[in-house]
Amino acid sequence: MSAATLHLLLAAAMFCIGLAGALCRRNAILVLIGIELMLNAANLNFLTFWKYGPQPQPLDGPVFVLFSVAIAAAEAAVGLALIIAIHRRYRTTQLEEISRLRG
Amino acid sequence: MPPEPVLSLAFAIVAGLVLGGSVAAVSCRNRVHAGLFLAVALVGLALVFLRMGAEFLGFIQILVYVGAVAVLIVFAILLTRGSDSAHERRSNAPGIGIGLAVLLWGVLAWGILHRSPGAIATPSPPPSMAVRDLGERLLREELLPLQTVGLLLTAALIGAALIALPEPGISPRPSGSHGSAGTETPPSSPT
Amino acid sequence: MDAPDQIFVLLKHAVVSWFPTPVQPWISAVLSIGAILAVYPMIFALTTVIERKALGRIQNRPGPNRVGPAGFLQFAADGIKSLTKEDIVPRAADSVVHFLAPLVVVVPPLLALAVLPVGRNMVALDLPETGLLFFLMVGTAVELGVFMAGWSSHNKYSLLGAMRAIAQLLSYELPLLLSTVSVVMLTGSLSLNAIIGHQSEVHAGVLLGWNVFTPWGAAGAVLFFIAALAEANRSPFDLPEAESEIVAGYFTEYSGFKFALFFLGEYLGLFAVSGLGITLFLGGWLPPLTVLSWVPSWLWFFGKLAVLMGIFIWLRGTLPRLRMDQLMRFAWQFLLPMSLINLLVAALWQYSTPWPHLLRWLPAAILFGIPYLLYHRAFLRQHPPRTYRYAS
Amino acid sequence: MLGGGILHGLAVTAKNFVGSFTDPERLVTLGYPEERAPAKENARQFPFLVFDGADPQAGLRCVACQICEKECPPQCILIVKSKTKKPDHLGKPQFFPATFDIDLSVCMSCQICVEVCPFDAIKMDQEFELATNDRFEGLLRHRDQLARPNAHFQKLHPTDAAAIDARRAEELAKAAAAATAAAAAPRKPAPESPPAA
Repeated sequence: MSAATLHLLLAAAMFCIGLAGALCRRNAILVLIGIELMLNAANLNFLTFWKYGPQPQPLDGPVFVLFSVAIAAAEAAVGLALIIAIHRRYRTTQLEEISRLRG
Repeated sequence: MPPEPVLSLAFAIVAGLVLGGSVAAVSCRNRVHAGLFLAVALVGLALVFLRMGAEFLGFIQILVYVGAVAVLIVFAILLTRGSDSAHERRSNAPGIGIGLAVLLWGVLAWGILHRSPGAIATPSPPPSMAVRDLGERLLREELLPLQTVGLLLTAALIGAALIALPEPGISPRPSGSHGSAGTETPPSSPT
Repeated sequence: MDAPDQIFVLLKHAVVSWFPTPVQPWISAVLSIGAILAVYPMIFALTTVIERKALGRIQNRPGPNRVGPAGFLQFAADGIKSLTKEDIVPRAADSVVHFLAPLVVVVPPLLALAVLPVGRNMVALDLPETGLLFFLMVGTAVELGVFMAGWSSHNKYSLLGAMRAIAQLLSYELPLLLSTVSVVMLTGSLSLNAIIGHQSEVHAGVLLGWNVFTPWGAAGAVLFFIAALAEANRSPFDLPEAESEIVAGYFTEYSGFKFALFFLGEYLGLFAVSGLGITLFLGGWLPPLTVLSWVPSWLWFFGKLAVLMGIFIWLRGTLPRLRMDQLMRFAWQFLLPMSLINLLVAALWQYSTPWPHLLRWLPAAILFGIPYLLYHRAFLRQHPPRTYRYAS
Repeated sequence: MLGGGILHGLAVTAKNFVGSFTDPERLVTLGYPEERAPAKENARQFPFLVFDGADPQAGLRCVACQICEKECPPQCILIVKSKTKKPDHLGKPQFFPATFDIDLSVCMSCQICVEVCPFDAIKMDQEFELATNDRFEGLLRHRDQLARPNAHFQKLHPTDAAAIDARRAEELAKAAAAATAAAAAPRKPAPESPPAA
């Protein structure tokens, strides 16, 4: 088993843990935590392929990770702002209780 | 640099940090603990990056994720506190989500372990990631994406502030037995 | 010639060379770590005493003068007191997080101090690629520690302190980062040694090119040190631990040695961020004039640190604490725009290198002067001159 | 200008800082156990008993009239009258306190005992370093501990003491004159007025 395989397995495990969290938790912030984990697993994959993969462009992986980090930061900020706005409106962050549009 | 063993103790430790932190982050019933464990997992991931020689990205990872995102998350947890019950109720069917995730991991692991060897088998030694090269790359070839990201961050900053501002027309719904916590708006900051 | 300058470096090499080659890197690391662990806490101890004495003098009282000669052993008495006090953990506290929080507050400043060059060839951990980034990264970890302390104590004052701390630290991190970015922009390197090296060119025969002698450097230094005060929870930005409002803020529920750790962490953070400011703007261990280069370089660094501490103590004795909304408004409406303007000024400075010197200052003066006047007008509109009516 | 107030404040504190070194008027703090502020004449802490002469027993001015005991608002004085009598400074036999206790932990330094004493026997002391480990016995002052020579009183309250001493000397002279007159004249049962009427 190579280092690449290990890192890929780690990234996959992290992604799946994040997925499980995003699927099972009902609190919006905890779902956001799961999504963050999934994003970071993707970052790890980028770096793994940069480090251990064939390299058409020497810095593709890091550049990708850099953009992904920036976007994740924006996503977290907007997501948390949304959650706070929802909380102010509905007094809850439980996703299933925010159901006013349901017929 | 000496050839490192594939499964070194250091890797085991940081991988344990990442996986343990992740599992605890998604399974902890105490929400603040979940946020702190997220920080642990992200620090572990930064250590993985450092081990891979991506010094710059490892530091950026901690700067952004631990310094900003994790802190924002726990801050949001505190701001939205007091309205929900202290611990969230269990999901209706946690088994489905967990099962799906395990299944996915199985498929991915199978794919990773049985990939065609040619895809990765010839790891040419990666060039050391010089920050100067990264900067040159970002500001020459990736200038347009960089500007777009800058625009996105600015938009996110303004948008987050606007979303979190109290709406003038709508008074918050009368809370039940709980006090009105978290009507103050913190300035959200996407780093 | 450079014996006094390099005395510690030579000493370390001498000690290291006694040991067999395989363990030499370890010995070297241990010596460096030991030096950091010995020197900075000692400065911390002295600073606390001098601070109390200076604050006392500002308030026309002598300050601590009992323990030791002129009270200079007060820190020892305080240390013994805090060590022998009972370590109280509230029953409702989250004991694990409560235990970890002081460590998370103390360790990052120590790590940050490791990358600061305190003299020629004197840096414990030289990161040629990412020194500055490492420093900033380590600084952000403190936020989490503060939050952990405040939240785990299960005390409303602690929680309020933690919330204030997070809002404050996040807000002031932006001007701090942006004012360092201007330096990185003009140096072209994240290495702290390279930044100091960049400031060593000689102007007008005698004056060294400290960044603070340029328009963007001067403005950047002011912005940086304001933000640094806030990042270090120093007065007038000590809202997270405002004694008169929320007891001791996030460390209300800490006693004994853990309390001392918070105290230590706060001062170490202040030293670290001041040291960074010295490195970025005040020429690090460089002397201001070439004729003064016979003074050992490490003496310059610690001398500058002492001067900065004096100024911080002076500010603490002068300025009242801000209100939370003033704090936020100051960060987002003044510091942040000004540091963005500073980036522009730095860029203009870089591209106006061939211009005559006075002409280069002109755009900076305009770019800073106009917003300053606008702020002044806005301030006067919001706060017209007060008239006082006294009971006659 | 914006920020000018900060500079102004810095100037003020700097002036104070430097002034505390150069101007002794500014730094008024005394290093207490070594340096002491001179006692104010009218300062008072707790009462003591005045005696004349060298012997605290013989010279005690108190005649155990118990007025102070009755007047004391917190009731911190305990007086037990003696069975026998001893001559006072005029030679007249008077009772004296067999027991005179003041509980300093109860006393509130109101000085009423001093005001009401017709014999100038109880006065206020200025001793304030009374800390003790024993809050019962340590703060309970007995007659012999309370007795202080008149010289002590003269030192503490010179104006007051001079007036009292003058009056007492006058009384003594009057009494002496009366005694010589009585010795010269045929013996008359002229009752002497109380000394401090």
